[in-house]
Amino acid sequence: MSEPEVIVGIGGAAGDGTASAGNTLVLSMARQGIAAYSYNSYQSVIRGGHSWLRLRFSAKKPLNHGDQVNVLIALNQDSLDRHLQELPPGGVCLYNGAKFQPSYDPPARVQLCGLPVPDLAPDSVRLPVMQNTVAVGAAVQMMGLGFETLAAVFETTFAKKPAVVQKNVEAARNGYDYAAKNFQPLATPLHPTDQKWAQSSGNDLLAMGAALAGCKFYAAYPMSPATHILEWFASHAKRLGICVRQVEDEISVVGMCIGANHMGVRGMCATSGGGFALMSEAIGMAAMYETPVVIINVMRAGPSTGVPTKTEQADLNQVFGASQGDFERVVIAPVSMGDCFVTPAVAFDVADKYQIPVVILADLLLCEGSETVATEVLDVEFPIDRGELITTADGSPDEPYLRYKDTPSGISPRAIPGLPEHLYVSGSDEHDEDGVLLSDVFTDPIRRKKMVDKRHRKMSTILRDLPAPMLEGPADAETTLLGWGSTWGVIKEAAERLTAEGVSVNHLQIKTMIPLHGDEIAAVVEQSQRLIIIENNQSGQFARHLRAETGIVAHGHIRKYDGEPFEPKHIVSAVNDIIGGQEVVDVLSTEPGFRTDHPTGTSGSWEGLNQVTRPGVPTKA
Amino acid sequence: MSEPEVIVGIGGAAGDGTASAGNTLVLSMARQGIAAYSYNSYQSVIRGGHSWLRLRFSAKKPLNHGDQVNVLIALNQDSLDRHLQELPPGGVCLYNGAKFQPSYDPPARVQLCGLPVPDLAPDSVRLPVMQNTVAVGAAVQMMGLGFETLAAVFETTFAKKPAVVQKNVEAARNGYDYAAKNFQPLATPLHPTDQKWAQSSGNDLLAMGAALAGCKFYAAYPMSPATHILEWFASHAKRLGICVRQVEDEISVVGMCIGANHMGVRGMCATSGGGFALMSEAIGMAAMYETPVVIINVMRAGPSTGVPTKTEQADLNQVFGASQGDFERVVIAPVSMGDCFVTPAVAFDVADKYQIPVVILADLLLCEGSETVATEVLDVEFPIDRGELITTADGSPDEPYLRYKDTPSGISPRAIPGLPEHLYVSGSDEHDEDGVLLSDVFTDPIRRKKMVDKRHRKMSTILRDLPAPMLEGPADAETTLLGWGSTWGVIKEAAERLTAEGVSVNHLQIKTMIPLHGDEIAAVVEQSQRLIIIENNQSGQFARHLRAETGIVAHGHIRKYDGEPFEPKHIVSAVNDIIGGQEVVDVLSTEPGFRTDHPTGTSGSWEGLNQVTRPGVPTKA
Amino acid sequence: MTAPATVVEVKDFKPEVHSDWCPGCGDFGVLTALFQACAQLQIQPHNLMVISGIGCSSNLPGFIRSYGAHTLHGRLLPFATGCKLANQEMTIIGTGGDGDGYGIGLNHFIQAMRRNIDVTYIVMNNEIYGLTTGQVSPTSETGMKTKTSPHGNLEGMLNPMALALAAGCGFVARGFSSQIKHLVELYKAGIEHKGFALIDVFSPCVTFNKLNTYQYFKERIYKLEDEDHDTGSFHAAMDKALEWDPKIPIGLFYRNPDPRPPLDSLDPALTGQPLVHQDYTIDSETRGELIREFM
Amino acid sequence: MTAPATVVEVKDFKPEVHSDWCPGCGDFGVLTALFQACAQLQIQPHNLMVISGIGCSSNLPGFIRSYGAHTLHGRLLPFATGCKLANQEMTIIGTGGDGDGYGIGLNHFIQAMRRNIDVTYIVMNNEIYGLTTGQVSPTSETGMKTKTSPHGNLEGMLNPMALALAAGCGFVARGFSSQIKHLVELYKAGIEHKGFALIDVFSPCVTFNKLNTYQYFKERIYKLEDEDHDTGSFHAAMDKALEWDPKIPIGLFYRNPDPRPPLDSLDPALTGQPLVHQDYTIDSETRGELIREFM
Ligand SMILES: Cc1ncc(C[n+]2csc(CCOP(=O)(O)OP(=O)(O)O)c2C)c(N)n1
Ligand SMILES: Cc1ncc(C[n+]2csc(CCOP(=O)(O)OP(=O)(O)O)c2C)c(N)n1
Ligand code: SF4
Ligand code: SF4
Ligand SMILES: [Mg+2]
Ligand SMILES: [Mg+2]
Repeated sequence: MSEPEVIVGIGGAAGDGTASAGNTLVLSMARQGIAAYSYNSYQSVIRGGHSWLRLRFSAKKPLNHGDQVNVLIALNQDSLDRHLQELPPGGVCLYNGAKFQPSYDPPARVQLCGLPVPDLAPDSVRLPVMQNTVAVGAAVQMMGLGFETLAAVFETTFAKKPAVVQKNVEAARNGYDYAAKNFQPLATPLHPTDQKWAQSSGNDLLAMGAALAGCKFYAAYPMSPATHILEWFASHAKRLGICVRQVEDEISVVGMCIGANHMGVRGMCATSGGGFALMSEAIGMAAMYETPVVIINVMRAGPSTGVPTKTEQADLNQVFGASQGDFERVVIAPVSMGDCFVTPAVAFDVADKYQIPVVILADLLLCEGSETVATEVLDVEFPIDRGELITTADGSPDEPYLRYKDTPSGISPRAIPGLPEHLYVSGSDEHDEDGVLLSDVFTDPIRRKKMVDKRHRKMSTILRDLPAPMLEGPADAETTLLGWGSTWGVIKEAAERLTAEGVSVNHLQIKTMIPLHGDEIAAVVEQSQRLIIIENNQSGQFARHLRAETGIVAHGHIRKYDGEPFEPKHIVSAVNDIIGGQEVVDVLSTEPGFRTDHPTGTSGSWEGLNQVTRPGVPTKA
Repeated sequence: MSEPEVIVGIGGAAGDGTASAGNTLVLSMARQGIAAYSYNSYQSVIRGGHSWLRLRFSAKKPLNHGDQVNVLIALNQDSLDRHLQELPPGGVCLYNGAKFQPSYDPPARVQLCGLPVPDLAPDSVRLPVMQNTVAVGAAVQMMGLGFETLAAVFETTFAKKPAVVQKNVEAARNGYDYAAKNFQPLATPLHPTDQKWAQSSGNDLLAMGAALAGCKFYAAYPMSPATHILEWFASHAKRLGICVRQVEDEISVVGMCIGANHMGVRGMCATSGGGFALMSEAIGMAAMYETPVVIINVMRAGPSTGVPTKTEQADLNQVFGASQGDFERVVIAPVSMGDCFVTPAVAFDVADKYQIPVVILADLLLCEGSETVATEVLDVEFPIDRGELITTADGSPDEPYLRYKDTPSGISPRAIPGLPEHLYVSGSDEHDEDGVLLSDVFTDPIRRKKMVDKRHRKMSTILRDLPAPMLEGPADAETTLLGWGSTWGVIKEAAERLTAEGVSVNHLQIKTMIPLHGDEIAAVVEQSQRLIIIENNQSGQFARHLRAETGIVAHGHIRKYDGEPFEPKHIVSAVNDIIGGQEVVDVLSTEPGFRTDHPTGTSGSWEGLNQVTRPGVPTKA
Repeated sequence: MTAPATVVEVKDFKPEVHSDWCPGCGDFGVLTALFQACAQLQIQPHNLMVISGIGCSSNLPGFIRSYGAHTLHGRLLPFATGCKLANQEMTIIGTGGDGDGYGIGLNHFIQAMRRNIDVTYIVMNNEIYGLTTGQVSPTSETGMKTKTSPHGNLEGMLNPMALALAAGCGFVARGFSSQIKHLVELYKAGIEHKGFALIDVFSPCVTFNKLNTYQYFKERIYKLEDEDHDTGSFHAAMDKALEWDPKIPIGLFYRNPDPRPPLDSLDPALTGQPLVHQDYTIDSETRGELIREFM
Repeated sequence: MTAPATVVEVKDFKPEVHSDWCPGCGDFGVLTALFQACAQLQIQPHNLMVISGIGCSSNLPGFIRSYGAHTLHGRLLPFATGCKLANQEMTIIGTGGDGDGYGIGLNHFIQAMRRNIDVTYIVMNNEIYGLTTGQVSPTSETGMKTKTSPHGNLEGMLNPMALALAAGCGFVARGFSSQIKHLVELYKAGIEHKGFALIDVFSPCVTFNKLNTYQYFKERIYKLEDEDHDTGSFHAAMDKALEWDPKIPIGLFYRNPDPRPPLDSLDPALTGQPLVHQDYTIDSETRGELIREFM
């Protein structure tokens, strides 16, 4: 990490404006070519409680929220008390000195920067959020950046309210100037670059990516952490000509979505685990109809309602098994927010080409977190491949149209309803090539088997159309770190650090979960001496899946299921533990130090709890 | 098979009375100490179509419906045409000679027994089902049995209608006498024994077994093939004091059932795959509440509505993955109809003791088929173990009651609501030991992990309380045949035949599906040189599960997914194929012979289709 | 659409597959009336999509020559809604049973009416679960004995007419499957009604319902058309909806004189062409705007 | 039951956990009124079970000292039904939101009324999805702008009062969360009503619903108790149910003068003792009879 970076933590209660302060900061950075990654630990209340937003800035694009903040912006007393202790030497703590005071001595070499907010922003008496603006101004100054871009951000944010712009610019300016006069800047200032960055969340990118991939129908029922996809669609529906409906439940959502797809329109829906459970019955119907459909499951910590504002990767079993019987499905787990943007296009193409349900398995970390994405990544025109879709019919076809024709590829050309001479009925019952139900004849083992085989045959070629696992680092490294989905960025950084420390590792990240590129994975694993699987769940759902599909058993497992995402340090140290002989390391986030007795703080003690070692992985086969 | 046996096939349209003719026959056999097994291939219509009921009789209890009928009772022309060709030398074909005539020559040495029904039962002109009675009378005679027991069966069946009894007895008598005079009896007659047999289906036995295990609440929504469980409960509700409700959908069913269990009442529900999909969300809730619940999933051929009247074992993935997140569940697959009777007691005890959801994974074959069960098997009092359940409270407890207390076993004593001093709220959100939601505090990685670990810890001892795999045959056999659930009887017979043919096999049947007795299975497999997994599905869901849990990869797979169940001959020949070097043998039922062009018959030709060989199993790890 | 408009006759809707209902089942009449209504309205089979749930009644789409879908038990309306929104030029008819629509599917039923999706929904109400062989239904009468209510149904009988009115449905009608001509008129009016139209049809299950037989209905039903019934009055309709024994009205209960426009006419994305015929690419200028929202 | 009957006060229902609603949220009033009603009725906390779905409003069981369950979104009524049938001696109160009960849970709502299960159901109707931060609800007014209806809600507004009446509910009432005394009376009457009782409560979401504010209701509501309203008349109740702007009635709309008995009093298995206190072993004679049925 030669490129300088800053990790800002903004703490406050829900309603204190952490998110908008963060947003202002990110936008002003992004416009100067500095990349950002943000993650917000928040709780499931609308007002009050505690919200802890971490923003990592660097000209080298950060791929996760990092290990430790070095600039704390405390918006209330509670945040000051909780987080001051976490700052490293050289760190900075900004707070409204007129309102709050630290309750204990800061760690060594931490700069306490109390801001006289009422002096710098007289409005703050009426409008407490002005303290945020002052602090943001100060932070920008201490990071070594100019003031102009920040001022411009207020102009865009409050475009329709010049008075508000002016007040904010003033307050920020005063904070900026006050910091210049009174505080030490950070030791490693940030430098503007020429890169153009767009700041957005996985949810926004999934939505926009789908729209660019031709999605014309979106139905949903609100459910965190997938709700913002619906909100993006709703707010762009009119402009983009997309039919967007919020309906009575997820059963209706998926039914409508399959209906729209059945008529020839690309339709998508998104939900989280509980809503996906309700959708499961219909997924089997889509498979039986051979009607494409794209469903997003944004995972959160389960089981059941679980911890709705926390992240986890524990719905793989659910999406694998959803709905009764044997049938074909595809599951793709995007590996970064940028990847969220391209995944819907892949999903729609595969769904259309193979006429099967496709699930995008994302998670809270990706979807509610945000990062800067290079604008050129987003400014693409996806080539749209709808497969063997019959959309026009002139005159009579040569032979009678059979919707479920038994072809060598298993794919039967699909006519959209509305065309003359292509009438058919799709049934959720088993049917023959013409769609006539088999349950209505006595018993027809031969046709039944033919149809199952036809549908299954489609899977024989599908892996080619799906993203293969990505190996990074030397092919002949001693240890392979294997992750899936959202953990790519954090594992990548951990691998780089381990390499820098002289540990020989490479990194394989899986995006296509079902079916699995077993041969490609096996080829990588064979080259290395040690396989470590890293996942954000308790039972090792991917480890089990990998073993089921390939027989591969890892030597070590790094797991986390406490609601919080991995940080690079967790992985670095757990990998070392495993190299040292441990089998399963359960990583646990906790706030460090001496004030765990804080009434609103996390319970229990830090000592020994950061990483828990667990024996009893599956025995090697 | 030294004990003589007869396999009767009764063919007719829905509404022709195949079922009641079969029932009369089975009851009259059972009352003479002759055991029976029946399987009905029927189609999803209420009237018309074709229904093909096979009944296998022997003093040695038959465990499946066998390979080939030797007595055909054809109730209509269609059945005569379809099935006459199937009879072996020495076989018998009974039909109403006044109405139908064979359309082709019978196979060699098959006795054509046209019955002059109008002469033998003058009523048959008005009441066509009288032909069935005549045929049953004739069949009983030809099997070498006396008439009295049959007459007595009519007396019970029509207990309230003496006139009907008399007519049926007369018609049966005439058929009996006519056969004695005009037809050759079967070469190997059946002999009465002293065993007392009860005839019932897996559905009835699941219901009765649950009632005897203390089930006081049953809710359901009708769904084949599980509907009869509801019907048994409904018709016994008043007498047994069980609250039985049919409600609006499966979501409501499972919700009510969890509610009743939560209050301390043993409650159960049953459905098939599609209904189970709808229940999945709530299963996670039961797990989070740590409220016991027993759910039966009676599998039928899928995916989706599939083939509602056909059997399959393809819902293992669904029950394994149902509902989001990582949580504990148990899945038990009864291996025979008799086993259906004892399984609910095991399920309830385990559910109560470990406070988790338990799924009984049965299938159409077991649940809609019927067999005779020795009465002493049914006449038992299950010892009921409700685990750490607090049902009374006098005075204040010593320390405040914590519903989710973190104990060494992971099991927290459960107070039923209604007791003073034990107030608690159960939440589907993650919560602390006292039930307070964790999502309502900022982030609490430590408590979160503690609760996940507490729940998971319960699994460390649970295998002891669950039925271990059953090995039959020599431990050192060369080949192990491994099946799960309903295939026990047919594999057992195939193994016996193979052994008789000199092939060295043993047989391991799995009943506890989740968790898996991996060590016990591995110990058996290690002893043998070849493992063959037999399952009634396309993808080998159990083979995958076994590999995932133990790493074991079988050498051969026998699969069937055409809707019809295995017959012993299928397995015998497929095992030989695998010993001969094949990897996957897909067994296909079809009607043999030369009349596959029959307009109502199965399509396609028999040639080469009986068993299909498929390469491409998972590569050995 | 692209096909030349040819004159459509009843025979054009008759498929090769034979219906598998029990002889005498009320559903035959429901189907026959549908053939006639579609022919009389000159709907081209390829512009018609018939969508059902699961049940005896729900087998209907297999017995009419048109596009069709046989969805899941209780789920025909969500699917039909998706179809209509994707291509509002198709005539969409929903067909199902009382269990399907008023039992497991009831939420979708109420919300579809509130949403006013332009679907004609024909419910073959036999007051029983037919396909699963005779269990109690939400519309079974209180006290009725069935396989699953052997001592009599303890629950109240669901009133689809009253619920439809309360849910804001703009077209509420009831027919009887043996009065085909009457049914044809109701269907035609329902299909032509812009918005959700409910046509509940007494369609006796001769095999399992021994209470609500043809005879039962013949003794009780009378036609609203023969009375001085004001089909534009919500109150009059609600009064009629509450009538049951000894007299049961059939006919058009209610047609909103000032109907809300159907959803497909309100959704801004559907104006002009149906979605399925719209271009789905987004031009580079719009793309640029979308990206700038993130900057 | 085993505990000595002590005098119950409001404080007995107040738990240590503090409610996490936004300051000013209507749900506070709903909770306060519940404390008072339960105290006035002298319900022992351990004989009370409060069951909710998921939503801001559904957090309520965590804020009252009694038994409780916080089920799944939309699923409180099935769970509550199971609880009541298992132990009819407990007082069961359902609490949830409009999305929970009239959106995803609507089928259970209608069927529970038809089934007449003895549960008092309090819906905190804020005409919005609160917990998920401000999306359109089935009870949102047509035209209302929300995050997911940025150009105005295109759908009809669901009328829970009219639906409850049409579904045969025997007790239909509506309150306003800032009129606590009035609410307490409605709760008490609802809890004492034998059978399903609906109490829909306007409970403003101060954070996300900028239309249906306290002010909005204050300008419009009037009490039926102040009018000459006949609570025994279905027709009068239906008329009142249809009223909205400019005047909105609150109070008791309907109490069936001849109510159907609740389900738990009809089910033969529940006569005498609650299921949970019944012996669950089956004697050997009965066992013998069951076996003989198979012979
Ligand atoms: C999720 C689900 N649950 C249950 C069933 C079983 N099932 C099929 S049809 C039916 C009810 C049929 O009744 P109705 O809708 O009134 O139609 P009818 O057969 O009477 O025409 C049921 C319960 C199913 N297919 N899916
Ligand atoms: C199956 C499922 N879908 C969606 C959600 C997300 N969700 C939680 S609360 C809620 C709606 C809340 O609205 P309402 O019931 O009106 O309660 P309020 O918050 O307004 O009090 C939704 C959609 C969920 N928990 N489960
Ligand atoms: S069972 Fe009833 S509803 Fe079904 S086809 Fe037969 S008569 Fe019709
Ligand atoms: S968001 Fe609305 S409903 Fe939820 S607590 Fe706040 S004010 Fe109440
Ligand atoms: Mg019906
Ligand atoms: Mg609400």
